[in-house]
Amino acid sequence: MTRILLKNKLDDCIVTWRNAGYSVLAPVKRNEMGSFSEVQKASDMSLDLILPERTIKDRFFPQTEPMIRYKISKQQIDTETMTPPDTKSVCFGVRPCDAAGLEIDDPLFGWDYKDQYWFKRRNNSVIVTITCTASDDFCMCTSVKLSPESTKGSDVMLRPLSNGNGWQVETITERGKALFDSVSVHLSDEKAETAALAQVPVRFNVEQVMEWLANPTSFESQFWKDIALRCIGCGSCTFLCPTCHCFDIQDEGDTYNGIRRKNWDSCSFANFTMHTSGHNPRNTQSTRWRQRIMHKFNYYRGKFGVNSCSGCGRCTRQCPVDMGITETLQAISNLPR
Amino acid sequence: MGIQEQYRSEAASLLSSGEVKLVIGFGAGSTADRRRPLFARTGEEANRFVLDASCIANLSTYLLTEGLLSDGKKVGIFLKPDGIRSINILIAEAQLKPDQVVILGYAIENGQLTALEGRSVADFNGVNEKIRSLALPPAVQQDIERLEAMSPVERFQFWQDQFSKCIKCYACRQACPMCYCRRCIVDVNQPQWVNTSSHTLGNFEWNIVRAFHLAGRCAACGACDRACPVNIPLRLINARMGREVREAFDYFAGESTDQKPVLASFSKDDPETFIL
Amino acid sequence: MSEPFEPKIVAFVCTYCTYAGADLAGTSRLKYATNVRIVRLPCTGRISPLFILKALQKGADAVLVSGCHPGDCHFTAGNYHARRRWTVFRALLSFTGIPEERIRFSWISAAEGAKFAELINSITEDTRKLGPFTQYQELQTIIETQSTY
Amino acid sequence: MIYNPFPMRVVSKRQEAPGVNTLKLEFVREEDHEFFRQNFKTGMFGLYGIYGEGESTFCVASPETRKEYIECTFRQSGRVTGTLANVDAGDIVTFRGPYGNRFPIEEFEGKNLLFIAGGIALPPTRSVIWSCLDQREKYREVTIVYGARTVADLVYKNELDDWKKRDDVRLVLTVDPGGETPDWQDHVGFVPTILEQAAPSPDNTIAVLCGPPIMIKFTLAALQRLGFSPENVYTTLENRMKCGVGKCGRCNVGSVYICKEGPVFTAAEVQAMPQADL
Repeated sequence: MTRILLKNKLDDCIVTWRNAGYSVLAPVKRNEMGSFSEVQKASDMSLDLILPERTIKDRFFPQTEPMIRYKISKQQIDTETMTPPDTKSVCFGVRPCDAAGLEIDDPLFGWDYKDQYWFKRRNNSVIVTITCTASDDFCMCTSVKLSPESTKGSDVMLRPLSNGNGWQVETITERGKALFDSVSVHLSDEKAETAALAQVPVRFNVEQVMEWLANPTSFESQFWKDIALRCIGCGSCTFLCPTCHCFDIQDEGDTYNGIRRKNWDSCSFANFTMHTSGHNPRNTQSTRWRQRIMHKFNYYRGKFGVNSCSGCGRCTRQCPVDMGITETLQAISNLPR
Repeated sequence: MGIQEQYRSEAASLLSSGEVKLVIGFGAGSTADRRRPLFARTGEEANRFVLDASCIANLSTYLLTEGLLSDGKKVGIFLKPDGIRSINILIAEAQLKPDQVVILGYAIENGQLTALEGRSVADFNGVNEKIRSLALPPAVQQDIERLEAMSPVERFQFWQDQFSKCIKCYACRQACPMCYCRRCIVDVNQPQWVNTSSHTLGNFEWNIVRAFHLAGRCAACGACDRACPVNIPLRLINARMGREVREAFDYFAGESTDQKPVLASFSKDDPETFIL
Repeated sequence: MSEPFEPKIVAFVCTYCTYAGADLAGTSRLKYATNVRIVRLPCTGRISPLFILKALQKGADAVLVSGCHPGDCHFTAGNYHARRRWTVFRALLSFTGIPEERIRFSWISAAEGAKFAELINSITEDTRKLGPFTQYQELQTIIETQSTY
Repeated sequence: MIYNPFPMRVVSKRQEAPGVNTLKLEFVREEDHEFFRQNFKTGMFGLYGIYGEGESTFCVASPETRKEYIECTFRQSGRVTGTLANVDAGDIVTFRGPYGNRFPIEEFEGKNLLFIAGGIALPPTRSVIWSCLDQREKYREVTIVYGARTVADLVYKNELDDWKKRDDVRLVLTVDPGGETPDWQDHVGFVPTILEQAAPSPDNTIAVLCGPPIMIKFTLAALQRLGFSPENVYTTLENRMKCGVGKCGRCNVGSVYICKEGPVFTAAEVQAMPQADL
């Protein structure tokens, strides 16, 4: 039995979910930027975006997260632990690459010490993914062994109907099933065809890349210096990446009151690894770019058995100098061997 | 011979004669309408240069790459008039030696490319008047006027909405030829003047501080605006500052290499109508 | 009933002229509004725009920046440099929506105690009419809730 | 929450050398202390902090045989260490840890021990030294080679005197040429040179080596000439850290996370890392 969610029933679903205590998040284009924001009704959503500029990761690992509030008085320091709110949320209209990014980051936030900020939100959310029927020149999910219909990280998969009226509902996890059972009265059973998936070409051979990266001599290769020449060292690729997870911890406030925060940080920044002594293990842009690629396609795999890239292509799409993972990995696959 | 072929062969001969060690230009990008910076070290590589109306980036930001010019050798670079302005400012601020730069100048007007006369920085001192006459794009002008017509409360709200998008990736800073400080004010932590967190307050501080540091130094190339991954209209704020120094001090950043930086100089009869 | 609004005003002053002027106002027993908090600096040239921003963030409803008259600077030209910077910074703040009436500039010499007292009174009055500068101050409060989803 | 530190009370502060201080800290809460007692092993590190300034990473300088207090020794150089250096007894600071791996000192039992340290790197070595000296009977000969730039820069001066007086410890002290004072009785010369002169036997010996990168490089070569195999040489690495628990992504050397898989490595492991990333 295939269930169908018609677009004109989406408002009813949103109301039901909201009444059940969920906040509904969806891609919203506002002030020329697409990001996952809370919506009240279907018309708030911008579901026709290939990808919003910002990823769903932002809602689980925010750019700045208050952790501890402290008050310092003469003889005493009072602290208060700040935790994410208990709200449950439905993340609606996530793309398969963004959803996969969440699952890719789970082991990192969970190995040994569990990052409660991440997992509290993960446990309170249901990811409703919509398969891609359109792609652009930067999409590369197929190159990293995912696809416009991969279910990795999703609780529910929606497939757009070819008539454009709605989606076919495919529940993947118990959590997703429960969410859509709660709106079953708004779903219909009619037979309908799903639209054709986006055709995303394979842009590089990831096995070849991984093999090259695993070779110890590659670390010192001239390749890194050449490819990173034009990198200007901003953090836009890392901050817009659905899997990048590096952060900084900063105390912010005045002498007596303040908040300790967890802020995004980027391996592209020179200060990221700078020691107080002035020694910097990664002191050039090429070493920093190498770290990013190695981390994603070698180190991360070694630790968690998966590449830290879900193929969304934002790194290239938003890069001020038209760099990105695709080009670097293409160049690696084209290296003479 | 088109300008692309002309500059390819000129870059090739500069490289093969050893006059320059490197030419910074444009190559094909990842899509048909994208151009990416290309660094050529040999005459052969120079054949990959592309020059057309899509080459709008200001490449002068690469000239201050750490260590690039420390060997005293020359570098060739493709520049539009706004890039030449940037170079003039950098020279005026003693960040660049004029004799280390060979300019392959071009202008884009209505989608048509023209080559600019002259190769050395000094050659372009003669086109000051031309640079001075560069007007703001009408769209930018209109947006600024629209903002100025608002009440302060509305304007504050406008910028609050815009700055709340900022993620502090510092793409604006990194793309900007004028942001060459080895240690930016946000990286200074004793004391921490600018909050590093990218909440709206921290973003407000950062963007105001950057705009202030660029006042009278901005070449209006639009690199920050194009680099911004979340589309904050930074061009408006920088263009407004450019207008201010022009109106208040008749100062046009980058019109020559021997200008005194506007905020590092003064005149005894500067306007002071607002001072009580 | 809530308390009537009492504006907070932060004055960044140079030690050679305006601070001495404020001192004179005190020793001359001139009465002026108690809303002002004076921050003394070596010269107006030392007054970074960041000071003004921080003051507004931390709850100031208006800021006064004041120093020696042109030509009287203890360091010869500090106030000329400052004047240019203020012109630009004022335009910048105005363009980002921080009302010009909240940032005031003046020249007050060591002999102008009366001018200092009058100015503080008038700024206090003006700011009282403008009301608290909540728009900027609110940013300080929303940072605690921002991103707590 | 995993990023919440333990509050610690400063018991005492001792200046070791110009700009180098040792803090002795006690736990404010018993449950934190119990956690520390159960988990701390020599070689581990922690994040020491002060609210309003941040956190900074250095080793626990006290041995695993003495868990009543935490001692830490650090050079005053940045925002956090600058503030920590100015605390007084009774002040509250914070500690997060212990994190990382350890020196496998049970495996050292029945062997000769050679400790080599340079400058401010004595604190991590000291933790191992005392862990072993407190159970002296389990180990055979103990040699300590310690050098600093100048006599003033030697840290733990009172403990150096203790070790000197003990007849079950051989202490070799040295300062760099030019760093000696007129009444300096010990060696003058760089650590690798002095080490080779002292010529400890590599037979059945474990070496523990801590110091600045340049010293490590030359001392490893000296050890190799003396016949030590890299598997029997232990050292510690350090990198900038923010989380200490393998998440913030900055402390890795190649694929190795210093905070999780380190900070203690054998020389053989260090040699296998990409050297350019160190």
